[in-house]
Amino acid sequence: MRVLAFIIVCLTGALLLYGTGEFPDWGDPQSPASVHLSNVYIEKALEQTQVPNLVTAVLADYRGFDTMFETAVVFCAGLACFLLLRDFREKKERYYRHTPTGVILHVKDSKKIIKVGKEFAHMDKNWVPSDLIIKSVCRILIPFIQIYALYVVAHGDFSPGGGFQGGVIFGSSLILLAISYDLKTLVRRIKEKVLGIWAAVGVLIYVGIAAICMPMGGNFLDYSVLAPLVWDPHHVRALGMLGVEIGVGIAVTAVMAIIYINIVSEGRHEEGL
Amino acid sequence: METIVSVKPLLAVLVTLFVIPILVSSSSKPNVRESWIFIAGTIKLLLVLSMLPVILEGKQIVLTLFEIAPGAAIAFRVDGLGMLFAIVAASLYLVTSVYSIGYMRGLDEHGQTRFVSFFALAISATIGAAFSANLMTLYLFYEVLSLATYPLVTHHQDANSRLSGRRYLTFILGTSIGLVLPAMIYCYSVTGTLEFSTAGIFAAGELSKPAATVLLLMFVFGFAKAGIMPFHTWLPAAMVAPTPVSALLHAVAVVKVGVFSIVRIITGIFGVELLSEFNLGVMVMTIASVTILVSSCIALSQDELKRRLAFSTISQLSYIVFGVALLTPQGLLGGVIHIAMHAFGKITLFFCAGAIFVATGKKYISQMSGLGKKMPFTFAAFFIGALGVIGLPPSGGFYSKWNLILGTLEAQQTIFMLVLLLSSFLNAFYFLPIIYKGFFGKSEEEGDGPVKIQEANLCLLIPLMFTAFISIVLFFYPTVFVKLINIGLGLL
Amino acid sequence: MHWPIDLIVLTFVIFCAIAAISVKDLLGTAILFGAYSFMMCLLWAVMGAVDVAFTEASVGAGVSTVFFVAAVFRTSRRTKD
Amino acid sequence: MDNYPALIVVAPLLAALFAGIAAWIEERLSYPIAVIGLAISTFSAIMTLMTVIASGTIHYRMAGWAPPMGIEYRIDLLNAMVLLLVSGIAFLNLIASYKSVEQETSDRAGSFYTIYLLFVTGLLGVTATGDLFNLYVLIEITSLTSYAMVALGDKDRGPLASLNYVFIGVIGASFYLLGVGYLYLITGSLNMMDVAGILPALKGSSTVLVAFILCMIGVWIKMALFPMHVWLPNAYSYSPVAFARMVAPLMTKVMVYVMIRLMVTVFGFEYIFETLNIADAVVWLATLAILAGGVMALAQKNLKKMLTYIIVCEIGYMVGGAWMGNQLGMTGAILHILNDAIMTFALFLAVGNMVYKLKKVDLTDLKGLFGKMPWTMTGFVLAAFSIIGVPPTCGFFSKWYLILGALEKGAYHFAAALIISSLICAVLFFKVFEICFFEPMSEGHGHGESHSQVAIEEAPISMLIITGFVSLSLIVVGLYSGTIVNTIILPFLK
Amino acid sequence: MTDLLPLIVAKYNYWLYVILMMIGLYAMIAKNNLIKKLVGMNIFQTAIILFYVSIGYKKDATIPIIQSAHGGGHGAHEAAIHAADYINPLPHVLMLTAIVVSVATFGVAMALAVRVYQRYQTLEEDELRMRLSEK
Repeated sequence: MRVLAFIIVCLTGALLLYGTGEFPDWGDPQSPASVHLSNVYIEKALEQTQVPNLVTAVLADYRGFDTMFETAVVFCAGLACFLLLRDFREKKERYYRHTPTGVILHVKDSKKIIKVGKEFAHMDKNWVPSDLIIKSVCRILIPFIQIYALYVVAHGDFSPGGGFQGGVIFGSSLILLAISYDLKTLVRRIKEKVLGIWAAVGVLIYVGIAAICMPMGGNFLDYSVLAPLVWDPHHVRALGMLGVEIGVGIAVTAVMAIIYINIVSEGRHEEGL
Repeated sequence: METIVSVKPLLAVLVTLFVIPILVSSSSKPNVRESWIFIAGTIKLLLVLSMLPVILEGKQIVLTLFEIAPGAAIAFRVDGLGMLFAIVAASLYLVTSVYSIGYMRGLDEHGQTRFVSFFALAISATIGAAFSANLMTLYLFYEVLSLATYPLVTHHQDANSRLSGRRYLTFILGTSIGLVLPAMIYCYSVTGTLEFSTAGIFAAGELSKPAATVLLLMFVFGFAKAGIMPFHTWLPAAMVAPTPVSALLHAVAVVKVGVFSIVRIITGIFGVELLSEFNLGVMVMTIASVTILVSSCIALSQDELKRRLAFSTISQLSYIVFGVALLTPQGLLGGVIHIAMHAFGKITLFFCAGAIFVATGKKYISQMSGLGKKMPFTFAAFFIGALGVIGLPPSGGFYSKWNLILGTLEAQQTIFMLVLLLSSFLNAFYFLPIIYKGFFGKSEEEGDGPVKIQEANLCLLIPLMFTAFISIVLFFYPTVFVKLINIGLGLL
Repeated sequence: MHWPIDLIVLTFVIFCAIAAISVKDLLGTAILFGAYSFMMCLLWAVMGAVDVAFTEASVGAGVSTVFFVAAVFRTSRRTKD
Repeated sequence: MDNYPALIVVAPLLAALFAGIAAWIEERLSYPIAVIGLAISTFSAIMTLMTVIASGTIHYRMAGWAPPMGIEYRIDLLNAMVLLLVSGIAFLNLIASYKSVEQETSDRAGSFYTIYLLFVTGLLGVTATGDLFNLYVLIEITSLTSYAMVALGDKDRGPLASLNYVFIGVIGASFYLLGVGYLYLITGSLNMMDVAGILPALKGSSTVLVAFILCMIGVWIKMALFPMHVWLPNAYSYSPVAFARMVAPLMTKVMVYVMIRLMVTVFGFEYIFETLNIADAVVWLATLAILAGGVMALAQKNLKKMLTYIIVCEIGYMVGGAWMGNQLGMTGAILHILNDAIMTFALFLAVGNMVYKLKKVDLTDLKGLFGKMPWTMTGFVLAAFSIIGVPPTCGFFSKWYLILGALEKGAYHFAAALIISSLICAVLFFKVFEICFFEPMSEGHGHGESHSQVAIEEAPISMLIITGFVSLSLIVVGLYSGTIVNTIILPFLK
Repeated sequence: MTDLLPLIVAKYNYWLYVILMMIGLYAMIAKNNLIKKLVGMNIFQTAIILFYVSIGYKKDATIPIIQSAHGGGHGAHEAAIHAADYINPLPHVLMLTAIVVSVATFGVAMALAVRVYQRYQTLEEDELRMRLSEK
């Protein structure tokens, strides 16, 4: 296998290197890629879309159709992880911790349910005592991370960032919550159903904004026809982009959380990192 | 040539196709089912016959259904040859359906609905092949026929029929896909058309002699239904089928479609002139002669009656190929008319074999001595059928054989005339003893008492008498068929 | 003149890549892979692709590594190669 | 309404999202939502095809931007036909799927339909788009959904098969992406028409050559051309029946479409057949694919597996035809996209019915099936005849064009391979028929058991109707293949 | 030497991307552990992204965010925008999409790996093959 792999890899490498022979120099401002389309984008985008971040302008407007499917891909991944791993069966073995004494109970028969409350708490198999410092630091950090995520989404028009990055950061804050406390805390706060619905709703916001353009008389995704609906018709394209970015953000957040929860708990949503 | 556009050929094909759903839905009521078969068969025959006057006037009926590619459409054209074949097939279908009612019920066979449905499908395909205007349509119906006959051949669904079915398909499908299809596509890619025409489709110089030889061989062997050796072994194997199947399909429809296809190839695709220019007729004649002689010899050694008939069929089919390959008017006439003559003769023989089996359960010739006294009508018909196959008056077979021999003289192929004579001799040798034994031999079980007539039921008896009768009639009045052939081959 | 920085970072990237696929501990692979992604992100930032770099920083070095660790947590750290 | 081209793709996407939401709230709603979405899509595809036939190529600008800047849907005769094919088959299959989904993935039906619709969206998008990069994104949607589906079907071996599929799929998609990158680097554009306009000036460039090779390898991996086919049989035979019925006929065919699109529209015949000299090698590869697919199919003991190898074999037909470099071969390849999709669909529908009743479809499980499931078997037989290439089923006519193309080019080995594969398929299917027809062996000669019929146990009526419809359409499409060639394929190639 | 250095400067980015890609591809094909293969897959994909980003790079140009407009609103860009001043944004857009796709694939693949492990208790290919043939 290794020999075969080596041969294939060398062949591919040789082919690719052969292809680089006639490449324009790296960073050459006159290379076809930097001249043909990009100039149009650079020179016209601000005027046409009122968005100074060219990447966002191209991403959410000129090639917004790509981005829509990109979001669909993310949604798909979340759904796939859910379908692959989610296991609704209750686990047979359970561990409980008697809070006052610290004694750990191992219940093998799932029918005996110990009431979780003041005295007893659910516990993971590989449980580690929660660290107060980590908990507190994360508790303080998470809101800031989330605000930063919102900033990244909202400010995507002017600075690096956008719905996807913001969504990932927001998702990470949720994951951080799960890691610093435990998975159950996250699952208790944000129900699986909510995540599932928000993932779809996020994409739906995108597709919905794009699709509304059709009955309004424009082509699919043509934000300009939405002018009558918004308060600032001059910036209608920028607003449209903001709208879809928010959708992307929601979808990505939910999907990141779904993927993490399912992988780390093998789909049982009970215990994990 | 004057042509008339009409849907009659299509209707003639479809009528037995459309009756299939009715047959299936009335499977629990055998009488209703059989009456539908009868109605469909009659309509079919009437439709075919209604086209006869037009054809005899020298016109043709055409109908193009689907244009697949330029020059290769799914289209019908009724000409003399097609008409001849269609009349034979449609009339014998009617007779056979009566016969099969008697046979299947007499033996209380299973799956009768399946049987009659595929029977109807097969006959549709046969008529379609007869009316095909081009090679593609012909190939289409040829394949449909092959596949429709498979469930008939394997009707008993036992180990034996499984093997036979496998052999049947291997030969029929293998040759048609492996040889005919490439040859056909090659023809199309060279000429851009597959339309049959008496002048052939190849323009002068389009085809070299080696290419023509290979193509012709591919076609002749590829249409394995014609049973040219060495692609004949499916035919005896297929005799495991119920006798009506053997009778209609393996003596009439299936094998005749094979021969008919070869006739079409020689007269419609290559054209007589091209072949005589390349002198390829002799090659085909040689192949046919070998088949005639070898299979006649094998027939001599067969004890099972149906197998002997099967080998006889193989040799008789080669007569037709032989006649057409003579490439002379007499030869062509003799060859093509043998389609009809042999059909009536051979079907009589098969009917008799089936009747004997139903009435007495006997399959082997050695068991049949003395049986003629019990079943005089059956054996009389057998005698007439045998005369037809051997080619003796007063049966139609004489007419075709006479023309064949004239054809060899016309083509100055004396050696081949000897082949014909020799084979007739062999034919006589393997048929006449059966009849002799049947009438004059002593059966094992019978005592000295008066022989009781113990014929099969009327459903079996009437058809075989009828076909025997037609066989004789054709000796005296072959004119319609002769005229059809002359029109079809443009010999007038 | 970006290219010297570029070249150095690229070398690091390749080093991390080779290390990531040859370390015999999957958790180590996870961390090296995170480092690889982060280097890559630096590289892109140098080349002016700020958006891509941002994304790679949050995805490649962040979430991917977490997924990776989660998967290793649920499977095993052991690897033969 | 001018938005039909967008609706074809967007309707299933929207439906997927609503179905995804419904899966959490009221699962029963997912199915009707999916049906409505695909019905709209199919309707739009029909309207689009009619418009294209009547008034020529449609250009639909996404977001209203002119082509090289924005993404454009460019729908000509070829993709209009494939669009209708994809949406039609997806729609019919959805109707037939209700029962089998209930049986196989009852607890997650809502999510199943969501993935299903996303997959269809991906395929439709791949077909409709006129942008090279957009194509990549959509290919990834189809891949991701099919990874999930493969793992979902066979709980036991599915995940591993799916993971292997992921590796190969990613390599394929990445090669394609690289190829697009090379093209972008040398032309500066991503729009197919734009690139096609720039390329002729760069004829001798090694970059273009590498770009072409990379794109082709990527697409070949995705369509499972012979040495790159290893993922397909496992992936398709382990996925849930309702999904396999759609992915088997459509996925590879759409990839063949992509190949033809790249060849005809982007790189151009002139470049491929006059500047490059690899056509002969590819035709040889296709020949090998046909033979290898057939031989490997012969070795299978499971009906589903056997059929997947037949798909590998059929891929060879289309690739060979497309690389013949003449009009006849290309006509055959395009016609075969249509025909093969329908006949594979018919086959898998029949197999789906069998699985519904029998659970397992190893060849030995099929005994006596003609008696038990006569209607299903009728459909199966028709589809099998079409694969073998028996007229008047449609398989014959595309084979006809393919062989004509091969003869015109002088590629006799390819013609021979086509004939041989017909024979192999005949052997294969008659092996199956024999098992279904003869076993259990009846005693003696079958006399005396005239009315002892086997009890008929057919699949649900919804599945049967679709099976029957599709099987009949095999013949109808076959008979009208002349019309299809004259109204769609030849005008496209001119 | 004087010729070589500019050549290296001009092309090394592309060469190194090829090397990275070869590393990734090799890991995908030859490695025995499925997770290692996944790492290879990711390296492979990032190499392609590197390639695209390299295409977009322009000497003496800045990041593709128009500066004059920032905070100034639409009135502020009287000064014409020169294409040569900004890096080509298009490859960046494409690669954002590609990164998202790759992380999505990665997530699904990880989920699959977990499933495979649940079933076979191993992620080594040779052991998996043994398990499969045992059955």
